Amino acid sequence: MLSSIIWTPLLFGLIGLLVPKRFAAWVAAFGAVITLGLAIGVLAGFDPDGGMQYVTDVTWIPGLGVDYSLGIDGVSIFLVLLTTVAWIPAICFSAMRGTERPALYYLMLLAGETATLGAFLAQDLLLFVLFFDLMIVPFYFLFGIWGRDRGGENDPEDSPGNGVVTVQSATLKMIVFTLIGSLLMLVGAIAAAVISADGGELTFSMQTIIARGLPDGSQNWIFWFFAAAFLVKMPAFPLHGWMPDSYRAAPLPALAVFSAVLSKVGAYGFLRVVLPMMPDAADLFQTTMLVLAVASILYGSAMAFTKTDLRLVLGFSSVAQLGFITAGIFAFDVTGAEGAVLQMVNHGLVVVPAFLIVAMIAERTGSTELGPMGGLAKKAPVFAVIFLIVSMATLAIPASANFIGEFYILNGLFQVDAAWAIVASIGVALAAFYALRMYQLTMHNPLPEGADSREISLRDALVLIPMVGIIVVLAFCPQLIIHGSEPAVDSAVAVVREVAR
Amino acid sequence: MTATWAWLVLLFPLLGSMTIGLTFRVLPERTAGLVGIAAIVAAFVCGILALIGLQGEPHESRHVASSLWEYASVGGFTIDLGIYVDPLSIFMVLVVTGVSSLIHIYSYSYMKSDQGYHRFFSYLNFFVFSMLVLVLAGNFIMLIVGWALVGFASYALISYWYRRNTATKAGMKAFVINVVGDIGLYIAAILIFKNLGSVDYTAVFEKAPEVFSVNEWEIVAICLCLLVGAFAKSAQMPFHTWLADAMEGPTPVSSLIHAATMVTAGVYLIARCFPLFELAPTAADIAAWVGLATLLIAGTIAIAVTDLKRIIAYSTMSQIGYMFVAVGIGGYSAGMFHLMTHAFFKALLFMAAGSIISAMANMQDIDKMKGFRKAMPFTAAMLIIGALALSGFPGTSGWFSKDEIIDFAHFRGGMYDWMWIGMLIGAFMTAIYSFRIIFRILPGPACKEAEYLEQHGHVIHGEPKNPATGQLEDTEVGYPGEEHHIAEQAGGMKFAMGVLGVLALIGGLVQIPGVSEVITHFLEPTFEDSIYAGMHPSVSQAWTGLAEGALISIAGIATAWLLYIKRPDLPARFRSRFSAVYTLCVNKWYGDQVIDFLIVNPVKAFGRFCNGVFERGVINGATAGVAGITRSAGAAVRDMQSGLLRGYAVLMLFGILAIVVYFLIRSI
Amino acid sequence: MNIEWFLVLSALLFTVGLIGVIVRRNPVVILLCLELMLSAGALALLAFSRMLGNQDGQVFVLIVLVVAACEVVVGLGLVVAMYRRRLPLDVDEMKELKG
Amino acid sequence: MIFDAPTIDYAGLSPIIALTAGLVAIVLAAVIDPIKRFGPVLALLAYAVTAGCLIWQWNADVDLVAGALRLDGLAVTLSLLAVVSAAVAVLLAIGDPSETQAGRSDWLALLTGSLLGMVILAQATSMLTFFVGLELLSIPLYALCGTNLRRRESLESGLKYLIVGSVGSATLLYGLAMIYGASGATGFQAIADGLQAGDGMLSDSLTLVGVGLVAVGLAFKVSIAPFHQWTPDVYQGAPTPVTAFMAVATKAAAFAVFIRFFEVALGPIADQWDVLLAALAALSIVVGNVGALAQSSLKRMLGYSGIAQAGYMLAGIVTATQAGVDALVFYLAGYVAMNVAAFAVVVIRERQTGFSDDISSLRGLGRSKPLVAWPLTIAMLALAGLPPTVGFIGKLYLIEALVDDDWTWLAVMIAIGTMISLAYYLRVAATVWMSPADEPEAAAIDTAALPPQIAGAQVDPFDDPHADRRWYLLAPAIIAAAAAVFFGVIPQPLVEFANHAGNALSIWIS
Repeated sequence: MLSSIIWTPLLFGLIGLLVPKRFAAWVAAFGAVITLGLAIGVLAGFDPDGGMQYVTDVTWIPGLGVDYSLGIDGVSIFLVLLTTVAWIPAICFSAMRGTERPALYYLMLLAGETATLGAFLAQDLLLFVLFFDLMIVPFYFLFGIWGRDRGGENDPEDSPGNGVVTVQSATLKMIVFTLIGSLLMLVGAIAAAVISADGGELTFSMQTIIARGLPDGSQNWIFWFFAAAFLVKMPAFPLHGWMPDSYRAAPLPALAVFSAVLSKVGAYGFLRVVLPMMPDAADLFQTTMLVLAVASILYGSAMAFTKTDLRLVLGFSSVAQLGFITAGIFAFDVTGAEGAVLQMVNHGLVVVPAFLIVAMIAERTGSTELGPMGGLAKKAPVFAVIFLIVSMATLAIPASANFIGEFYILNGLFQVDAAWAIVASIGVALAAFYALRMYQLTMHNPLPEGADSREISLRDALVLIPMVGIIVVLAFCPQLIIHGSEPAVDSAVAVVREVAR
Repeated sequence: MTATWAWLVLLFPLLGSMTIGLTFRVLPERTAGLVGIAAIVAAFVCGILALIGLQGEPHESRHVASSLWEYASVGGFTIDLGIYVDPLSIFMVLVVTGVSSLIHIYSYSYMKSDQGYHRFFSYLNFFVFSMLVLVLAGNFIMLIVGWALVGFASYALISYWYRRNTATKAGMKAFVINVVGDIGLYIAAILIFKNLGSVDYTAVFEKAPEVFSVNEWEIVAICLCLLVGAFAKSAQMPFHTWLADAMEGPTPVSSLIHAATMVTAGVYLIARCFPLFELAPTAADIAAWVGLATLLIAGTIAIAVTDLKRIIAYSTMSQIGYMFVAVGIGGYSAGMFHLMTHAFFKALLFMAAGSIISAMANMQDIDKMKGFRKAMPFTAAMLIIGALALSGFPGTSGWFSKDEIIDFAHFRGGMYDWMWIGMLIGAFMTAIYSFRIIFRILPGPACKEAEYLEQHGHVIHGEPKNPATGQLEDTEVGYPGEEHHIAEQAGGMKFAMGVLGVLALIGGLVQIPGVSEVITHFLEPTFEDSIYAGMHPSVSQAWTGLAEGALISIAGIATAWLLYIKRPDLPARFRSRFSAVYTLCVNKWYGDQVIDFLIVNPVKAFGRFCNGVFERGVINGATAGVAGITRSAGAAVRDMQSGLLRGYAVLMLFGILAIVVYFLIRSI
Repeated sequence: MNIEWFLVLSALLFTVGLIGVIVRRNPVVILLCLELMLSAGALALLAFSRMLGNQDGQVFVLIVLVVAACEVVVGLGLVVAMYRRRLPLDVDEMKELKG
Repeated sequence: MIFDAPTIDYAGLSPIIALTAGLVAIVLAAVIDPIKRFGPVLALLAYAVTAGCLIWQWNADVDLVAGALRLDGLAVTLSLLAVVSAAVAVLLAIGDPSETQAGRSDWLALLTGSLLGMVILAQATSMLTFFVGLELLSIPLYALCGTNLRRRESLESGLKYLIVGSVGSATLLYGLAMIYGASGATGFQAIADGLQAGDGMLSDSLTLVGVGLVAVGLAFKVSIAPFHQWTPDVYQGAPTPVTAFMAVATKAAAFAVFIRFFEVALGPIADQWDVLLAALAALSIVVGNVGALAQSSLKRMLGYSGIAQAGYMLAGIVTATQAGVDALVFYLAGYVAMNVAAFAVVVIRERQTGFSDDISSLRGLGRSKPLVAWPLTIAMLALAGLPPTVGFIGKLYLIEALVDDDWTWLAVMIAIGTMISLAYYLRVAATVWMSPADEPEAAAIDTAALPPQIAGAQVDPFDDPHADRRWYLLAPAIIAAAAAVFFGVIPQPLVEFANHAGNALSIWIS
């Protein structure tokens, strides 16, 4: 069942190649919807306390002890759902706008979905590393072929202050950064398997490696190899060098799913791999990781409210949100970890519509530069209300599920030390500032001549409404997600908690 | 039954807000207004029914807690969507729904010409809904939810005319300060859960005395965090700067949010959590002292400022200061009584001011307003009633409620006597600035707007200017309509102001010391296990206090008469002699500048530093550095490849020598 | 005469050949020096074969001689081809391929 | 005296016999005019027969020619790789100017001769066959490099390769002499026994110097770091089919003898030379990857990448374990697939655009000719070691073998080398997909842009605008790219292929 979820998108992507140009988009959309249907089928049969379910285990390379084993549990089920939900609006949005070479575009987009789903469902360490690497390749081509050079005088859209970005240099920087991390992770993964086997039968399955345990000495360096890969992917504060350029050059629908879902694989990796497998190292480096997390929060927020390009404002706000999630995970408390999982889903749900709205704004004002923008709400009340809900969810207003996530993270942090929670809560105040600034500078203030504030078209509304609807429904009862994921998250964090105490 | 009525109280405003919001293209303007009013009136009726239901309960079990479903629960930290109905919350529900239904009627005709009519009523209903959530919340998380939704609604309504830069900036300032307050509540809720294991009111208030000893640092920390939230919401001293700018919103908004309901949320919070504050007397005293400081400072500013709405705003701030002192020193029922009466006369004052401002074609500067007595008799009468009640003129509701607080402070004695004296000075100042408005606007020769109104019978058509900046504005969506309406010509406004005028006058009779202490008895079940339950001044002390209050208010009115009618040159002379003090007060004690200097500018500088120096220097520098190194190494290897065959042979020779030497060393 | 002297001679031959390849510029002379280096190897083989008493070394030397001859043939063939294409017969001129 | 002829094991020798017969047939075909055009068919036929014999002898494990040759798993697998690359070289050479100028059958004869040398080298288990095989492999290649007589660089590359190659083999010979002196035998197994029984100080320093020199000789052949300088020049100068053959087949055969000599003959003193080989491997990973960064000519870049990949493969030998050998052979097989795809596309683009092998010949390829663009992109992704391809599994196999034998620092070196390699491999993919084709596709060959012609020669038949539709050029590219992805997704058959090689040495190494 899980294999069908992983490979359906790719299958439809390939079918899209054969179908005439015009239908490629709708074949892709149909494929994404089917994947969502399968995911909901899995959710229906899912029992929160059942631990690892729907397990499929087929030997893939016996020579190396690598087997194609999949499984889903509380931690990954809602992230899988988030992935399948997030891809549909992106595909529909680009279907409506039409792209050059559509067949290849949708093949790459769906291949990205396949790889991400694979990463969430893989229970074999090496399969996880493989899908982790595979995720970046389609987006490398998506950003490279359909992205655009930015900045400089020939680009009317961009303010000179932001500097020139060529698509090739941006995508190269992105893929080199990400793959440096994942190559280190490959070495770390193999070392983990080999050391934990120590003479015994070599296997990469996560459960066995966790059961066998790793000696302290090697845990430390393997921890940092994994942490490097995940921190680059998020991106976390010191390793986000690649993010500004690639966010400015990328096409917005692809960027929406990239920023919403791929960054979650990094955080998911900490929960699934690092915490259970290297508890001692995690406990030893807890303070460093918390410092990095809080630094990401403050740095991300500071950048978010100074940047003038909307894409970068959203990008750095994701850095801040991911900082919260990492802080939640490394608080080693069940409320913190559960808050982190809830926040992962919420952030994903918020970022996809946010980027699509930025795309719509760019169509209305000609550029994503905040400076010359304003007053779009004049003749577009529905568009303004949708953007209002999304930006309120971004700053985690207490009526939203984001608030519950962030509140539990702060509660988890508080158990570690009150100081962490207080510094992180500065991030909450800054979040209010940058989210509102983003909303005001685009929607309010007088309307400049260049921009026209036309109402959201019905088709665009149909793309956004489902996601915003889910945000509102979750706002009323976040317990849906918490109930499903708590037992699994608790067991993931339990190992480290014992060591930490 | 009371629980279902309470849920209905919540449901109606939400339904009203949703229907107006979603059907804004279909529903004509008039019906939208009516739907809004109907929703709030329905809530008020349900509030009454809940009150009746509650009174039916026996004395000691006069509180009901009910919850719909479990909102979220992780590892013991369970939050359910629950409400808690008891006399205090019903009292607040009635005050909120009562005053806001009157304000809805007022704004039904006041906002007629504005293009965002639907949006206004939808936000207004949403505001009342969130205020009711705050008041009826059953646990601290629901309190936070209500708290933040009220903050959001106030942001939405302050920047209602959103295409005005000044309005959006004011909205942003209000919202961010509000979020800072929310964070105070977050940390308080976390601390409460950490020590008491639950966030429900009933559980927390029962376990608190067992877990904490008096003035233990944990409980003081909790109370201080709660106070941070209270100060931010009620615009008390350190967090007060947003209230003056909040006057950018339409006048009904100022009267509803920034006079009657939202700013009193802080007072309600302290009253609700009195068991915690009684365990942490230092925190309660801090609340009282801050209340006193705000009271005095706001009073001085109100005397100096010339913008009509800002004078009333600062007067609100000082009256809220009174309430903070009251709940800070334990006079809960006195505080709540003053909250109620203040809601009546302050809303009335704002409405009257609104009517005058629309007569002045949106000009708010009182120096330009003269002689409206003849042009607008009804508004003038209402203005006078409001001013009388505000300054505590004997007989009016303000007299009873304010002096009850002052007596209680005097009754408590000891250090609270200082507060008693401070409050007396405050009362004197209140009388001065409230009658400064009356004597500057009503008497004397009619200014050109008033004259125009007398002759033509309708408001002058000045081109719409932004009161704060004076720039010209168009009247499209997001800007105030061409003109608004004065009470004389709008039935809705007249009705609302009339009702409030009556309430302002006779409101005090509810709580005549020794005769009818209705409020104290009504609130008794809530505060029965408070340490101050039994303590209140004897009837004779109360009446002597009332007499002192009357004397002070009459003295204040007399000085105002002296300054602004008899010897109008005196204020100018004072201004020149005490110029330092005057400039301090006119610039609102440099509150904005201090906050900017301490918090806003450093944060912005940190942002610029990160963006400029750090991002370009360190992050891009590092990546460019690494790329540069590899590229230069590449160039080095390429240059080594000289193409000269003999060069290769040399390198091979060195290679062979190196290996041979290596092995020779190893073999020794 | 014990083995060391032969080894010293073959080492000498080898280094002379190698230095010759580095110093000289004319490809024909370089081919000559290559022959020298190969013969150094052959000499060493012969010396060891005589020391060890078995004939494997000598068989190996025969093969080495054959191989050395083939190399020179191809080398000279290339030199003639370059000469006929009127390319300068100087190793330092051959730096078209670099970088 | 009865003189009994030595028993010849024909079955064991069948591959060599088949190949020699093919060689003779090709040489004779040159004489008979009508058959001349069928040269390539004849060559392919010969290679097919040889491959058939190799597969027929798949499970053989026998000493031939009195211990001089040994047909076992290792020899069979790596010879197969060499034969496949030779077949590809023949296909790519059809219509290539160097082939026409040097006369088709002579060119093919040299190629087959070199292939014969490789097959012998793969089976060599004694110094003699080792040296003969190596020379038989190298000398035809020197000539082949110079076959494009009209272009000055080809001659230059041929001569350079010859001179530096001969220095290498002379050093190798000298080293072998030393080892012969120390161990007293020429057969690998005998050397191993000799070394174990080695006595006294003399043999110790003598052997080590010998080992050093042999290591130099082999390092040169496989283009390992300090001895790599000839590779970029010769790869760029030589005609592309020859470069393709050289890049892939020489490495296969050279690594075969590298494994056999170091694991079998010098097995007992493994702890002496493994650190040296590790250092050489690390050096060549750095030099190869960093050198390739600043290249604009594709063949030169692939040359540097060959140096780096040789460094990765050398790491397989350092561990001196069966897993190491399996990893090396697996990586080698993957390497064949990746490079064949890359070189095939270079040949196609070389003939279509006037830019010879410059990277700008690939501009806008993705948009105009996806059928050619995809194999090159897959090859680049595979060389960079990205997941869906055989490169990823190969690196994984290597890193696992290294970490298992606790050479973790070398594994990290491989990871770092791959990180640097991303920059130039993906730059090619970027030029193919992301840059607009700024000049018209079928560019008229402006002779000025061509490398300098030798005075008086007519213009090369270089311009073939429909090169991308030639089946014999496109087929290798597509098949190789498909193999790179297929073995990336289902690596099990290739893993068994590699294990077969590893098990062959089970006697000597654990």
